[in-house]
Parts: sequence; C-alpha cells; structure tokens
Amino acid sequence: MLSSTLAVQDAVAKTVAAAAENVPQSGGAAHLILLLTVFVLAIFLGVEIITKIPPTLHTPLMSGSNAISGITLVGAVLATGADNGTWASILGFAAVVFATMNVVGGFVVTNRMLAMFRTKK
Amino acid sequence: MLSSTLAVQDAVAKTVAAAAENVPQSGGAAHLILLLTVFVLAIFLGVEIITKIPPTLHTPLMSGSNAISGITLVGAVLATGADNGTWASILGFAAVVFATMNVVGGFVVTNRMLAMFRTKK
Amino acid sequence: MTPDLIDLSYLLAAALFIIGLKGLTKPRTAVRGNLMGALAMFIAVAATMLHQDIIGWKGLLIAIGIGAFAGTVLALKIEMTAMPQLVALFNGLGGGASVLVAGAFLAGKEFSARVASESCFADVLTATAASGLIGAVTLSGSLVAFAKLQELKFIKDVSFPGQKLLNLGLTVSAIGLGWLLVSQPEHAQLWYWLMSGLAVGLGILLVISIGGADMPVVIALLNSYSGLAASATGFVLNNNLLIIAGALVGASGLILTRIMCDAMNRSLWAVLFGTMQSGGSSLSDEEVYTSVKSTSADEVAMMLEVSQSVLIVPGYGMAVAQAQHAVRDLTNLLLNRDVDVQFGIHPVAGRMPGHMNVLLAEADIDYDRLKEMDEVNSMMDQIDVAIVLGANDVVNPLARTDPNSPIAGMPIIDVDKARTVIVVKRSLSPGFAGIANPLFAADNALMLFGDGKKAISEITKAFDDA
Amino acid sequence: MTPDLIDLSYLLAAALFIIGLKGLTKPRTAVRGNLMGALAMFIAVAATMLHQDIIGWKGLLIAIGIGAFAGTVLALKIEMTAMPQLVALFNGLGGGASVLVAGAFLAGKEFSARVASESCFADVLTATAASGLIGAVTLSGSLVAFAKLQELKFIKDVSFPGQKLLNLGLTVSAIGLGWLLVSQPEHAQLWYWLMSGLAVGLGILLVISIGGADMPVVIALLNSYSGLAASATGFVLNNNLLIIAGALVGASGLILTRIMCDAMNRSLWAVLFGTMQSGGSSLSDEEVYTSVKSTSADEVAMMLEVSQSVLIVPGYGMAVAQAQHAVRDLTNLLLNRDVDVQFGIHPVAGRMPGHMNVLLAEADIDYDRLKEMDEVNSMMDQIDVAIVLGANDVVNPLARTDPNSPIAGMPIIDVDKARTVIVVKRSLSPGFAGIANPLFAADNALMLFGDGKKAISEITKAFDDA
Ligand SMILES: NC(=O)c1ccc[n+]([C@@H]2O[C@H](COP(=O)([O-])OP(=O)(O)OC[C@H]3O[C@@H](n4cnc5c(N)ncnc54)[C@H](OP(=O)(O)O)[C@@H]3O)[C@@H](O)[C@H]2O)c1
Ligand SMILES: NC(=O)c1ccc[n+]([C@@H]2O[C@H](COP(=O)([O-])OP(=O)(O)OC[C@H]3O[C@@H](n4cnc5c(N)ncnc54)[C@H](OP(=O)(O)O)[C@@H]3O)[C@@H](O)[C@H]2O)c1
Repeated sequence: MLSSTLAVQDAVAKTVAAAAENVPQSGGAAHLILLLTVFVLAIFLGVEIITKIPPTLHTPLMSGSNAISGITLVGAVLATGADNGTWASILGFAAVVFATMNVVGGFVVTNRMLAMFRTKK
Repeated sequence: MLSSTLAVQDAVAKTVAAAAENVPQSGGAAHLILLLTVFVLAIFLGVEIITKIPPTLHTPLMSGSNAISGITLVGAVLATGADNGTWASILGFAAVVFATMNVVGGFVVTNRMLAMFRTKK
Repeated sequence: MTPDLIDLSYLLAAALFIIGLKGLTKPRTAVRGNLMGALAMFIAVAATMLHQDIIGWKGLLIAIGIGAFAGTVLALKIEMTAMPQLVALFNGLGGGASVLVAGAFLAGKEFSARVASESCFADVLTATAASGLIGAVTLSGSLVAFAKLQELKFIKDVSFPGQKLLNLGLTVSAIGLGWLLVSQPEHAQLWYWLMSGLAVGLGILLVISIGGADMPVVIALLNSYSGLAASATGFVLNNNLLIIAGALVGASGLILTRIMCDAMNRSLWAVLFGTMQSGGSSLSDEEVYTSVKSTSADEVAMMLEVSQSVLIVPGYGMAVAQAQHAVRDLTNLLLNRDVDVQFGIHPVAGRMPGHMNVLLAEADIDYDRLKEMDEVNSMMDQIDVAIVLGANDVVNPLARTDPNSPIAGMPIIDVDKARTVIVVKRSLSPGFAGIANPLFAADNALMLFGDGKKAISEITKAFDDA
Repeated sequence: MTPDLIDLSYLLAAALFIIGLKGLTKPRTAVRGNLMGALAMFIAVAATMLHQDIIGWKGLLIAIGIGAFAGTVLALKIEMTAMPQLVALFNGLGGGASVLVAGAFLAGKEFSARVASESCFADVLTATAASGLIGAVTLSGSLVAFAKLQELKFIKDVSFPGQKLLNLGLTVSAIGLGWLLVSQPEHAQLWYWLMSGLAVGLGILLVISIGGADMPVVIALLNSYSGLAASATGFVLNNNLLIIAGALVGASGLILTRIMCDAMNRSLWAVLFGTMQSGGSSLSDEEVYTSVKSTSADEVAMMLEVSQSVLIVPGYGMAVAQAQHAVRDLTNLLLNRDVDVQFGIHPVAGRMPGHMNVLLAEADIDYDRLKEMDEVNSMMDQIDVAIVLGANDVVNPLARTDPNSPIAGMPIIDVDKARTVIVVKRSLSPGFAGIANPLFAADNALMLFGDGKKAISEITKAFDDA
C-alpha cells in the first residue's frame, strides 16, 4: 500500500509539474516582457503625441497629464476593496482619498482652464 | 487501500486544478487582451508617425513599410525550422523564400530610392 | 538562446522599426531610418534562428539565400519608373508568405498535438483564418495589380453583370469556411485551403475591374492588408513583434490610401467598386478642342529666354518618357541664365504618391525646388511660363468648373492661371480619368506634341544655341 | 463583471486616454480631449469596482466621496495664478497614493499567500520597490515644491556643505533597502516602509535647495515620476492600463522638462543640482542702472496715441499683480482706436510653461494675438511701443551680450530693438535669475514703477480720457 500510494503521489507530482510547464505562467519572464512591450509602445506614443501639443496648451497639459497619473486610483480601489485585513484597508482607504483628489481635482481644474480658451471664437 | 488511494487521487486532482487556476493561462482571454492592447497601441503609434511623413517620402514609405510587412519571415522561419513533417516544411520553405524576397528586396529598393534623395545636400 | 532573450530581441527589433519609421519623417534621416528597419529585421530573424527548436538549418539557409538573391536582383535592376509594380509584387509575396505560414502552422506537430488534447483555442484559430484570408486576398490582388501596371498582355479589365454579387458571395463563403475552420479544428487543413482558394479568387475579382490608375490606391490598401495579415499571424504564433510591425504597416497603408483618396476627391468606396463613370457628363473632344494651338521647341526656347520664372508640372507622362534627366539639364541651363525654375508637384501626379519626387530626386534635382500644390497655386500669377510635362488630369480645369465631371472637386494645379502654358504630350488623348482637357484649347496654352524626353531635350538644345 | 470584460474596459480606457491627449494638440478640441480623459478614468474605476473581489463598497465610496469633494473644491477655488502650486500638490498626492497602494499590496492577503507558497516573483517585488521609491520621492518633493511656490513661511532654501553627498548616500541606502525587499520577501513590509521613509527624506532634500523659479522644471519632472510610479504599480498589479497611462504621463513630463530646459538654455542637470551661480560675473546694480529714466501713466498714454503697433510682453509680474483683466481692457481700447496689439509670449515667462497663455485666456484675449518668441522677434523693428509687464529675465539683453551671465545663451524677446520700451514693475529689483537688467537703462527704455495692475489701469484711464 505504501509503495502504491507513493507511486500515485509520484504520478501526481509529475502531472502537476507538467501542468505548470505547459501553461505559460502569467508571472513568468515572457509575460513580463509583454508588459514591458506595452510600456515601451506607450512611451513612444506619448512622445509622439506630446511633442505635437502647442505651447499655448502646456499648462493644461501639465495639469491634465497630472490627473491621468492619478490612475493609481485603480490600484487603490483594488487594494481597499478586497478582503485584505485592517492594515491593508487603511492604507488602501488613504490611497483612494489621495488618488481621487488628484484625479478629480486635476480634471476639473484642467477643464476650467480649457473652458477659458474656448470662450473666444 | 482503495479508499486511501482514491483520497490521494482526489487531493491530486484538486492540486492540479488549483495550480491551473492560480497560474493565469497564456492562451487565455487575459493574454489575448494583452496582445490586443499591443496591437491597438501600435496602430495609434503608426498613425501618429506616418501622418508626419512628408509627401516627398511617400513612395519610399510605401516600399519601406512593404519591406517591414515581410516580418512574417519570422513566422516562416519558425515554421520551416521546427521538426514538423514534410508538408509543413515545404510550406515553410516556400514561405521563407517569399518573405525573404519581400524583405530584402523591399529594403534594398527603398535604400536605392532614398540614396537619391541624399545626394543633393 | 533562451526564449526570454529571444523575446527581448523582438522588443528591441520592434523599437528599431518604430525609430526607423520616425527617421522617414525627414529626408535627411530617411536613409538611416531605412537601415534601422533592415537592422531590426536582421535582429528579429537572427534571434528566431537561434531558437532552440530550430533544427532545419540547411533548408532554412537555402530558402533565405534564394529569397535574398532574387529580391536584391529585382530591387537593383528595376527602373525607377516601375516602382509601383515592384511594390505590388513584393506585397503579393508578403501576403503569400502569410498564407503559407498559417498553413504550415496547421500542418505542424504542435497543432496536431493541440487538436489531440482538444486544447486548440478559438482565438488562435480565428487568427489563423484571418491570416489566411487576408493574406490570400493580398497575394492574388497584388499580383493582378502588378500585371496591370506592367501592362502584361493577358490581363485586361474585366467587368460583367453580377460581379458585385459574385464578390459578395465569395466573401461570405470564405468567411463561412473560416468559421468552419474554427469550429472543426480536426478538419482544419481542409477548410483552410478551401478558404484560401476562394480568397485568391476574390482578390483577383476585386482588383481586375479596377482601372489602371486607381492601382496605387489598391496597392496602398493591399499593403495595409499585408500588414494586418502579419499582425494576425502574430496572434497565431503569440508573437508580439509580428503584431507590432504588422500594425505599423497596417496604419501606414491606411493613411496613404486616405491621402490619395483625398487628393483625388473620391471616396475609398468609389475606388474599390469602380464607380467612376468615365465621362458621365463630359463634353466630346470636338466640342472641347476647337482652337488648339501647337508650337515648336524653338518657339518655346524663345519664350523661355524672356521669362523670369518657370514652373514645371510633371505627370505620369514624364515617368513613361523617362524624361527626368532631360528635365534636370533644362533646369540647370535655365538656372545658369538666371531664370527661376520651380516644380509643382500634385499629390497624385504619376502612379504612386510621391512618384514625381522620386523621379526628380533620381535626376539630382534639389528637393527644395519641389513645391506642393497649395504653395504653387498661391504664386501662380507670378509664373511666366508653365511647362506641363506629361500631366493631364492633375491640371484639368474641369475639376474646378464642371460639377458633373468625374474629377469634379479634385484639387488641381491651376496652370491655366499662369501667363503662358506649354503642354508637352504626344497627342490630345486623355489621361487616366479618360476625359477631355479644356486647358489644351485655352487662349494662353500651346501644345508641344511629342515624346516628353525628346521634346524637353529639343527645347534645351534650342535654348542653348540661342 | 468577468475579469475579461474588465480587461476590455481597461483597453477602452487606455484608448480614450490616448485620444484625449491627442485632443490637447489643438485648442479647439482640447476641452473635449480633457473630458475624454475624465471619461476614461471613470470607465476604469467603475470597471474596477465591479470586480468580483471588491467587497468593501462602503469604505470605498466614502473614500472616493471625500477625495472627489476635496479635489473639486480645490480645483474650483484656486486662483489661476496659483496653478503651479496646485499641480504640485495634486502631483504629490498621486505619488503618495502609489506608495500606499504598493504598501497595501505587501500588507494584503494575496501577498502573504504568495510568500507562504514561496511564489513571490522577483519582478513583482522589484516593481513594488520602484513604485514605493519613486512615489515617495514624488510625494515629498512635490509637497516641498508646493510650499515654496505658495511661499509658505516655514520653508526656506536650504543648502549646506556635503548636501550632495548626503543625497547620494540616501539614494544608495534607499536602493539597498529596495534590494533587501526583493531578496527577503518575508520581511517585505519592514524594508518597504524603511525604504519609503528614506525616499521621503530624499525627496525633501532634493527639492529644498532648488530656487523658486526652477520649480516648474521640478514639477514637470516630478509629474513624469508620478507617471512612472503609476507604471511601476501597473507592473506590480499586472494591470496594463496603469502601465499605459503611467507611460503617457511619464513621456509628457519628460518632454515638458526638456522644453523648459531648452528655453532657459540650461541643462537638466544644472537645474537639479542648482548649479546656477547667481551673478557669477555680472555687473553691479550701480554700474548698470546709471541712466534709468522713469515715466508716468499719462506720458505712456500719449505715446500709445501716436503708435500703430504695440507689443505687450507679460511675465511673472503680471501673474503676481493679477493684471490680466486690466490688460484686456487696455487691449480692447487700443484695438478700438485702430492700434494693433500683439502679445509676445516667451516659452518660460511666468512660472509654468504656457502660464501666460492661460492667464490671458482667462481674461478673454483672443489667442490669435499671442505670438511665440521667434515670430515676435522677427517683426520687432515694426513695433512702436513695447510694454514689458512684470517680465524681467525673459527680456534681459545680457543673455545675448554677456557670455558670463547666468542666463547667457537663453533665447530672449528682443524688446530692446523696438522703437520705445515701457517697463512696468515695482522697483529695479531683479527677476528670478537675480541679475541686473541693462534694458532698464537703455536709451529707448522708460520705467513705469508700480504694481502691474494699477499701472495698466492708469494707462487705460489716461488713454480713454485723452
Ligand atoms: N499618383 C497617385 O498616387 C495616383 C493614385 C491613383 C490615381 N492616380 C491618378 O493618376 C492620374 C495622374 O495624373 P497625371 O496628370 O499625372 O497623369 P494622367 O492624367 O494619367 O496623364 C498622363 C499624360 O501623360 C501623357 N504621356 C504618356 N506618355 C507620354 C510620353 N512618353 N511623353 C509625353 N507625354 C506622355 C499622356 O498623353 P499622351 O498619350 O497624349 O502622350 C497622358 O495624357 C490622376 O488621374 C490620378 O487621379 C494617381
Ligand atoms: N515659465 C516657466 O516654465 C519657467 C520655468 C522655470 C524657470 N522659469 C524662470 O522664471 C523666469 C521667468 O521670467 P519672467 O521675465 O517672466 O519673470 P522674472 O524674471 O521672474 O521677473 C518678474 C518680474 O516681475 C516683477 N513683478 C513682481 N510682482 C509684480 C507686480 N505686482 N507688478 C509688477 N511687476 C511685478 C518683478 O519686479 P519687481 O519686484 O521690481 O516688481 C520681477 O522683476 C525666468 O528666469 C525663467 O527661467 C520659468
């Protein structure tokens, strides 16, 4: 019985290992490089678009892109919302407050500025 | 003994399932969306860059981007090179010839054209 | 090379492709940009060949050798005027490669293993189908475009009643076969090749009825398709370099297509479905050409002698006559005698976007002298003599005056507003759009009949002798 | 909502961010662009909240409510002149959020499970460390920048010997702690908060020694950092929306930084390490200001009456004096009397790139009247009267003439080449760069001492009465 159980266990171990091998891991290097690719493309794209923005709009660009950088809000929501224990929840709560201020304030003030540009003509 | 083995097998099945669940699958929808993201970013980037290319260079752009589209060569190399049986190898061989013509011819002719532009000043 | 290193090389190659394309935004950096693209391709292919699974080295090197040799020879031998055909040909080859790669994937061991284990994902199969479908249309469409541009005998414009219906039917059937492929992976190869076969037919039918001068639009569009096919292949192989490079090409083709359509004031739809009614309303030749005056090279030379600023508007005829070197000689002579010479380049003059620029660059004409349409039109009243060299549609004033003409609304170069216009062409026959051109009978216009190259050389000679 | 749908919403949001930024390339589409960005953010947050694991709804909504309320109030109450501070403040909050999110990740259940199963990947840990490090520097650096710009009492320029060495030491230690975090995940929280603490100190020290007027560069750079921190968080959470949005912001901040440095003709390095030697060579005030002539509002009004074209060059003083509405009134009056009015906008006039444009837009001045430096300089000889309003460094001719001056080589607006120059400011005290300005003593220059708003209103009144 012992040996039989061991054999089964061995088979099990192999199966698990095989499963792990066949399914490329999301945390693996290939996945990391994919994320890196996304990052690099976004940087190139950002450079292309931003260099086209005229000086007149540089202040709104600054506050607008600042608002976009508040995208960490998404991460903050994930951190607070999950059942993660008190300490994590407190951190998450503060993160959500901070990030929301950044996001909402940033978009509102940018809109206020841009509305001024629109009034003429 | 039977019940014990069954229990082990059950445990095994659970472990495998858990392993499969924890590791996001590379073929899964999440991965597909990641590839899609890469595609979308590259399209945006392409549009930004190409619209900046002046009419003078439109013919070289056409032949140059044509050469780039020969990137299928990478796929063709993978198809021929692997131990894939005769039929796949034949297809792969033809694909490599075609794609290489596209790539090499495209870059050479573009270079020939552009060299003309360079001669003056 | 480990898979991760290969992936990193792919990322590097993608970045180089992007930087290379950026180089094409300025003539000064364009050569380097193209070389960067070639380097990127080299890195990508080299990294792939170092992949651990690659074993068929010998066959691979032979195939690459053949392809590289044939490609180089074609690229070096081709006349600059035949550029459109060459691009079409290469493009078709690229599309063909996509079809074959996706086919090889279905024939390969990895795929059969997946079918056996029933783990063939619908997304990969969809991408395979897309790769085959787009690739096959690109292949046959491009080859037809090539044959037409090369004016091969066996090809002619075909159009028959019910053609659109047939095209529609073929499209639907091909897509249906693609759907079968996705849902019955065990018969994947069967459905795949049936689908590709239909798609080849579709490509032929789609392009064969399109007029010769609409070919550039078709080529740009097919170029875009071949990029998208490469992207689809990237989804099949889970390879993001293919996805990125393909998307860049896809975007490039689409933008060029749009630029051309805008410059011809036609919708993409109209180009693809041939809804240009050749001569819908237009006047007959007899009505238009009542008072055509012709002139001689000597007379033109005399006129040039008393001119201060000359505008040359080249068109497709300059490419046909290979007159660009003769034009260069005339230009240099005029400049030496303090006559200012400019070139007015219409965005769709010739048979490719930027066609004229390449030819004039070949003849070493400074690209600062090449002016875009708008700039030229705004200074037209200061031009003493405008020489129209083998251009026709792009200077046809009907585009401005006759709202029923097929080219109505197409922006043109307003040479008719210059003091004198010399039109160099062989006859009064129409250009691509097939309509008469009232410019030839205008009061300030003189026709100089003859081959473009010969005519310009004669003018140069007469001018030099004087 | 299934994870895949959430991922798709993220992709949509990323595309909207990109399209929104593209909207900012034209004033006409800018408002819509900004709204698209806001919509993208809304979609992203809403999709995230529909995630199956989100349970703490109540706390979440409270937190969002607080943040949204505080943000809106700040954004609506703030004076336009205080924009730089506000951006700095928001930026700091964003950086702080990054620190907290990464911290919460380390404190969370998923992470402890991973540590227990020893499957915490080094890449995720590295990203966490980067997120905390960059976020903390952004947080404290931005808050110091805010305090300086707001001219809060308790803050002052601090610099002491060995400061650079201390900064270096702090940087190295923080990175070392980050390394510990990666290699000892079981003590992750300890190392993380120690590292973040050091990074907060580093942020303070880095910014506290930088001069007030270099703040805009610092803010742009910190803005870029906060984007990169968001990207790093994206790598932690395996979330590509964060990666993309963060990268866009990162690129934007870097480009703005470069534009500013170029316009000031200083290297980024010099800005960051305060190597602007205030007054290295320059002449003393007595030497420069030997023949300063001052004038009155009535006199200026008389001059304007006989002028045909007037150029107004605003600077930081206009922002301080809030003179933009007064300027609008004067402009309208002049235009009514057929005097042409233009504005010369130096790229770094004021305390932010585009600062003057926003203020003048606030006062409803047509943006077609705002000309960039190069354009203005090329038509300077046709200007009858140039009014310099609270600008100083950006019109200091020393930049052209004295190669030893701290602003040597900085491109300036050449008002000294206009027929007459009126300089409106409160005293002869220097601008940001801390150097004397020979323009004030030039033959064709007249000083109008006083607060910018008051001075302009007086001119308007005198002109209207005349
Ligand atoms: N460039 C593009 O990307 C593009 C794309 C799509 C469509 N198209 C179309 O192509 C046309 C281009 O206009 P275009 O004005 O350049 O050309 P065109 O209207 O096609 O006219 C070319 C003229 O050149 C003359 N020609 C031919 N061979 C010649 C020779 N050896 N020597 C002298 N003249 C010769 C022909 O007249 P003879 O036979 O009397 O000599 C003909 O009228 C437009 O209709 C445009 O819409 C262009
Ligand atoms: N914009 C940017 O992005 C940016 C970024 C980094 C650095 N900077 C730096 O900031 C400086 C900007 O130059 P600038 O010419 O705009 O400003 P500036 O050189 O700082 O001079 C501003 C002048 O305004 C005067 N002023 C202050 N309050 C006033 C009031 N209420 N009424 C009238 N005048 C008043 C001051 O003189 P009194 O005290 O005598 O009145 C001062 O000389 C440059 O050195 C630039 O390098 C700008």
